[in-house]
Amino acid sequence: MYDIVNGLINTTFGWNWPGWVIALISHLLVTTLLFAIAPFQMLFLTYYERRAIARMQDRIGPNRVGPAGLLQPIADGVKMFTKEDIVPAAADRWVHFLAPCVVVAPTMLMFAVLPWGPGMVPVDLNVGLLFFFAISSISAVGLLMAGLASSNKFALLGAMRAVAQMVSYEIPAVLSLLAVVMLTGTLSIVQLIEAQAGLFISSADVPGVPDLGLGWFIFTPVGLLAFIVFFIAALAEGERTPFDIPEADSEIVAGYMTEYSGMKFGLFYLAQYVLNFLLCAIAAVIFFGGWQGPGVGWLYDRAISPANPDGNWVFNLLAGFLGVFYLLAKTYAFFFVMVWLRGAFPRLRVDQLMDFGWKFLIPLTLVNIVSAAIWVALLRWGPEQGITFTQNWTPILRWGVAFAVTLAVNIVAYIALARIFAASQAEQGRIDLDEYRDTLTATLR
Amino acid sequence: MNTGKLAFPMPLPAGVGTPSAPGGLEGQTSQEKPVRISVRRSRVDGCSTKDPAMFKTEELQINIGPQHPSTHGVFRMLVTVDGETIIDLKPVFGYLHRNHEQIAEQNTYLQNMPYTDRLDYFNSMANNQAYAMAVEKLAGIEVPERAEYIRVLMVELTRILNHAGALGFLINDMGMWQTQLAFGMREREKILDLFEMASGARMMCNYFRFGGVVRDLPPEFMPKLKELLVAMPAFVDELERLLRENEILMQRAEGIGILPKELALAYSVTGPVLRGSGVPYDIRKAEPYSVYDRFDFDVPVGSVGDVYDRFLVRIEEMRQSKRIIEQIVEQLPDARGGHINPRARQNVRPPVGDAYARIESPKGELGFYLVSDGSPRPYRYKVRAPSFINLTPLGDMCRGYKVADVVVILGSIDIVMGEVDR
Amino acid sequence: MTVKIERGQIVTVERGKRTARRLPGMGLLDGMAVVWKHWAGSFRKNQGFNDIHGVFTYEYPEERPKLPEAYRNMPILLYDDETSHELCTSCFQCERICPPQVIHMTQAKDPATGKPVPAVAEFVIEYDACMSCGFCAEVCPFDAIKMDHEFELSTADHQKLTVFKEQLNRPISYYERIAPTMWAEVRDGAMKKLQGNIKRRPDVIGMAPNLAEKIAARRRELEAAAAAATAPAAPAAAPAEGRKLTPEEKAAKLAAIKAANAAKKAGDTVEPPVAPAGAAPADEKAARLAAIRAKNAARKGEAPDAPPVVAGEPAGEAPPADEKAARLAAIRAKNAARKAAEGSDGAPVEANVAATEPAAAPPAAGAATSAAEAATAPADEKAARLAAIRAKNAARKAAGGGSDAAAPTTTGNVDSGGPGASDDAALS
Amino acid sequence: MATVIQIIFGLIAALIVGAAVMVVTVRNVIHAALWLIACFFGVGALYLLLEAEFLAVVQVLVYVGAISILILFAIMLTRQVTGEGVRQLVGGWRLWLTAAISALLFAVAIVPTVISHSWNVPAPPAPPGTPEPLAGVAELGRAFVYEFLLQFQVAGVLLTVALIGAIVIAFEERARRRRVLTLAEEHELRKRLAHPPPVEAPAGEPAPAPRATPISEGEVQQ
Repeated sequence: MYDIVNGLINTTFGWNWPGWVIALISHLLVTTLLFAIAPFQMLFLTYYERRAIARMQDRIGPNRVGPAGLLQPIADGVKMFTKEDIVPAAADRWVHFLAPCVVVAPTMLMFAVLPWGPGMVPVDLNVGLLFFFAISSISAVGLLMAGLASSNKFALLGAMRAVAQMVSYEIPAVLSLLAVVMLTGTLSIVQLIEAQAGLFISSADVPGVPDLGLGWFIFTPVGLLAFIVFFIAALAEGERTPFDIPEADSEIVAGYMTEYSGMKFGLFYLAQYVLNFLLCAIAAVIFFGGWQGPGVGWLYDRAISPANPDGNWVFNLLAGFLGVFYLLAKTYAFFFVMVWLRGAFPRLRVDQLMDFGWKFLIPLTLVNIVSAAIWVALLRWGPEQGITFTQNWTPILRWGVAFAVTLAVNIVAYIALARIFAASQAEQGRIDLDEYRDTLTATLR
Repeated sequence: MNTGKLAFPMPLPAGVGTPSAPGGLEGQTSQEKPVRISVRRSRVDGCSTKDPAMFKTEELQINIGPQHPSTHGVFRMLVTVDGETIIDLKPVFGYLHRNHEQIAEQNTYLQNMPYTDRLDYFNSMANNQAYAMAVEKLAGIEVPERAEYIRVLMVELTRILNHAGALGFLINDMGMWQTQLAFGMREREKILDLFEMASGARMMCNYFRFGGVVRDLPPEFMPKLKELLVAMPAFVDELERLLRENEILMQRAEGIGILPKELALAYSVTGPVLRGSGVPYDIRKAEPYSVYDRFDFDVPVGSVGDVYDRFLVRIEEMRQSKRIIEQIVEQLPDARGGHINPRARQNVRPPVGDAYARIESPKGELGFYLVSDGSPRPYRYKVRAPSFINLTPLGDMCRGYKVADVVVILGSIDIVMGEVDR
Repeated sequence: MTVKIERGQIVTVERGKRTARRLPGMGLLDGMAVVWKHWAGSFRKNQGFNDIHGVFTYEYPEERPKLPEAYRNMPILLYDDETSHELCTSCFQCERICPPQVIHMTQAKDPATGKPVPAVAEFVIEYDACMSCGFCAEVCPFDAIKMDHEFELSTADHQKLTVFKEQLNRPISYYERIAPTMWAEVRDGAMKKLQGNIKRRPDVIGMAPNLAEKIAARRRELEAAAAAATAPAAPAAAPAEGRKLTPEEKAAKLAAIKAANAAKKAGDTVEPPVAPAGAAPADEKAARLAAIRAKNAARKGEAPDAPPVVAGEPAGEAPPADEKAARLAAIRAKNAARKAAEGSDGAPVEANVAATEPAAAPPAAGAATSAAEAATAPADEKAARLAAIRAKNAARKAAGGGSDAAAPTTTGNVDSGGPGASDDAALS
Repeated sequence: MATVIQIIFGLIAALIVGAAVMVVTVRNVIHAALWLIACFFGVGALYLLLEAEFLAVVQVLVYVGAISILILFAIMLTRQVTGEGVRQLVGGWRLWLTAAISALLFAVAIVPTVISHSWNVPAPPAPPGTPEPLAGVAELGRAFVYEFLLQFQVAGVLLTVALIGAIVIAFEERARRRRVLTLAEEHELRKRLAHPPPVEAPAGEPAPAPRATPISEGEVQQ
């Protein structure tokens, strides 16, 4: 955006404004754009979810407002705006007021590092991935504020559940991404995407494969397991079924949102759906190549870019459109999976959720990091790191061996850990009654 | 009156005696204080803090209900929790009390029939049957064979629709967003269409009369019923595939809300809850009323007595009901008599006396106790509502489990507040 | 565990996973497959009872469910299309059986004799408390009350849910359309009973009030019958009715003058005016006016003013100049009075329910319209009574004037007009 | 550009100081914790301003995302949250004395640094060829495993020990925790206590037999 604005102002008009003004203008423009996009994503996602889940339940879903019910979210939004904003008498007014803001702000900030297409990233932070998760963890504070300020037991329970869940599931999420970071050696999201060019084989590992934009990490065993773990963790972070415990309506009414109404409630809703969108998008970016796809690379090679300043802007446009299309298609596909899971699964209990995160997912990600290390060692390392036996292998052979080894490691680890986890779960409910015998005898007398 | 005596005509499994028998279980119900045990045990010596109050947690009282999404009506549970573990639970009900029994004593016998629909609004046909049977017993009215077949058909359809709904609500309480409920409702709607064809109403059927049913099945009923019988196994199989081996459901249901069979008998729960606890007690078998002795069907029982067992027992009961309906479809054309005893009158005036009739309603034993003083209105009218009786062990069943389990246990009991509060 | 018992067995349900073959998580995938199948199958309609896939939503306002014949929602009253006679005989069976006691009715009485007639004067059902049990339709020995298929009764006005006879009435053809076989079963018996009942119904009693032209036709028929009969030459002057249906005095005066002329031409003896006490005036002013007129007429000892004819009727239908006309005017006045009485009872409800009347029932015109009009005006009972008493007094005075002895016999009742009264007059 | 950065720095510094003041002056403990979070956030922003992106992100991740949550959780376990009626430990002149001592101690730490630092703002441009500052992730990692390996390992061991300690305490706490027996467990325990259980049913009860006579109508209506 900086380049465009700079080109427009300083080159086309010849005004020669200082750089910081242009930077400010371009950042403001991007921010405005994103702030406009985010609520519309939320509106569309609510409609999308309701339609999809209705189909799964042999229903039609909202179909009255507008063509095929498309304006239903607008109507809901109008309803939200016109509702009375109620603050409980016993509530901590300021904290109650600030909580939705604290929840929404981080989700908006997370847009800052999300690349939409080739060369279309608001900020290319070199620690973008970490930034994404660091910022997302802030919203936990907002949830806790909401729960504490509402002075409602259900809200408090919901907030505690939500925060415990978010904090616990951040660990498997980040650890699963660590495996991918090991594969690429960078924390920059843009570079992560660029590493996923190629054809089913990351072009970083086997040089010379044709660039069809299909070198996604999901096609490696490490990436596959990381994706599964990450998606599960994302479900928990985004409070989706089967991990929608913080707002389990059958148990604790609406969780931390119980005492909110009107647009404050709407903000929580907004934050949640935007967060879901972002989690889906980041899953698409990291494991499914983001905007990578057949044709984007070819188009972008002919476009104006830092590497190729003499390109044609038409290709910029085309590559941008195709890239955004790929990204959104993948994102909505993931969101569909989220909806699908919501339609198919009951929810876990809160202690089971914790057990699942800590006792199953985290060990699994640790194993996955080991297999990522194996992958890197087999593919990239040579005699200088002390790996000599792969010296004479062709890249394809190396790739094949690494694939086989990591696949075996991951499958064995998955089955073994699942068995152990199931056994521990079965064991957990059991208690040794004889320990209590004396106490009970005393109680009875 | 000898109705308090329960007969167990079926061989009981080892260790299960008559209701009040073994183990000195008398009075071992919720009156006693729950056993709370704290075992002080130091695993790492020197590490334990000496101050016991340091880790003392505070008990929290939560009102679940009466305005709560998953209390199945206006029902309140006063829950005392320690963290998320339930220490004590008190069911509070009466919010839906409508004075049913008193109203019934002001009405004539026939006028009460539509009121019984409103008891358990999911199973109006079953309620009708129990009441009609009680009045017929009291007034000595014969029911023609065909009418009996129609009645059994309706009640078995009711059982299927009740279980389809109950399982859907149970799964909904577990957090599966109404998917199974929507599937169950789809089947329920089909059955309700049949009810509407026969009786004119979907839920408040008011179909039974003393001496039969109000009108014969319309000609389009049987073809539709046969179509439904094609869909029914597919529905149940799909339900099993969707949920039976679902790991999350198993985690949520297995070992939760265990009601041991001795205690189940002591609490005098009935229906799928009792059978889920492993007691093969089914009035259709124990004391075959109507024409139930002419059908082959099995009695599914559970082995542990937890939510999962109740879930499975209900699935199996839907299969057995379908089996009964198939037999009815076969036998109905040969049944003698019309749809109603032509001599049965609208205004019954039974002789002085009393009668108790009970049926195996989808939720358990539904009984009507009537006392007649010779007038056209019942002198005393009493409903033995299965939802109400099955609710009594709720407090004890929930103790020691988590808050999230409460709604699941409540859902597995399958109550309808209209019947609990009456 | 399975134990054989009589006709069946006790089976212990099989818990847990059926096979150990599975990878962990396969149960979840199975469930997802089921949901996927439903999603994929949801782009078509549900095919029927044997189908468990496909959308099974009825898009309600556009797509109407096909209701079975036996469907019952709220009770309605039937009347015969040809004769427009209601089937109800007010036997009170439904009122008695109704569990929530929401049915109320009064029996019609013969205006001439005061004896009950097998017809219903007013019939009220409180739809808001009705529990749709269908007992009323079941017990009705004349198949007059049936259960409707109309279920869109929601209204913001609670009062609308107390429904009167005008709104309850449906033709038999309507019921035959919604429940052909159920009507075919009972048709013969019901029609036979109806024919029997019609014979016992004098005048237009028992005719559906919302069929104006039918009633008009019936009146004409009665008229003809009366003309054929050799009535004594003392036609009853119409009683001065205690109420007037239209506030427009012009029309009333016109009618009155016409009637008076007709009576003069007939040259009959003086008939004292009679005010029907039971008739509730629709309008205080009109009532007073009528009373004053009646008084004046009595004083004058001339023919009293004829009742103002129903506003809806064209002036051409005004009484012809002979004794027939006087009788007709009398009958009309009586009917109008009766109707006004009914109308004023149901005043708050009628007018608006009339608007919501489904198309099946022909729109009320003529008499019904006038009743509705009367109902829209605030019915002031006190004023009505006052007017009636005044009229009576006037009549007495007139009688005291030595004109005729018929005056004392005329009570406040509606049955003063007609040949009977004039016979009396002639005899005395 | 430099002016802008200085303005931003001023704002962030004001936020940090203001929030820190609020932390110690506010009565409500929860509010104090929330101000503390704001303070942490300001520090993170400061790091970002210094172009230490990784540090900034880690600050947010660890302090805002984890530590502050921990603090809030700890607060939830306390009874009095609002702080009304809580007597302050010291008051009056003693309070000022305490503040003075604290300030003095802080000055002892900060003053030598301030005096010895060469305040040449802005920093002189580094000559080309010098390595990047120690803010990059790769450099940080390399430094950890080459230069500061011992410290890194010690820190890791320390954290592991703390983790194990926490688990031990949690286990002990779980063992000590009041356990509410479920109905089934209680029943089982009672059965074991009453061992051997009385087998025979009280006299007068009908023995279970297949197909017992159902309660007849006459029996009911007697």
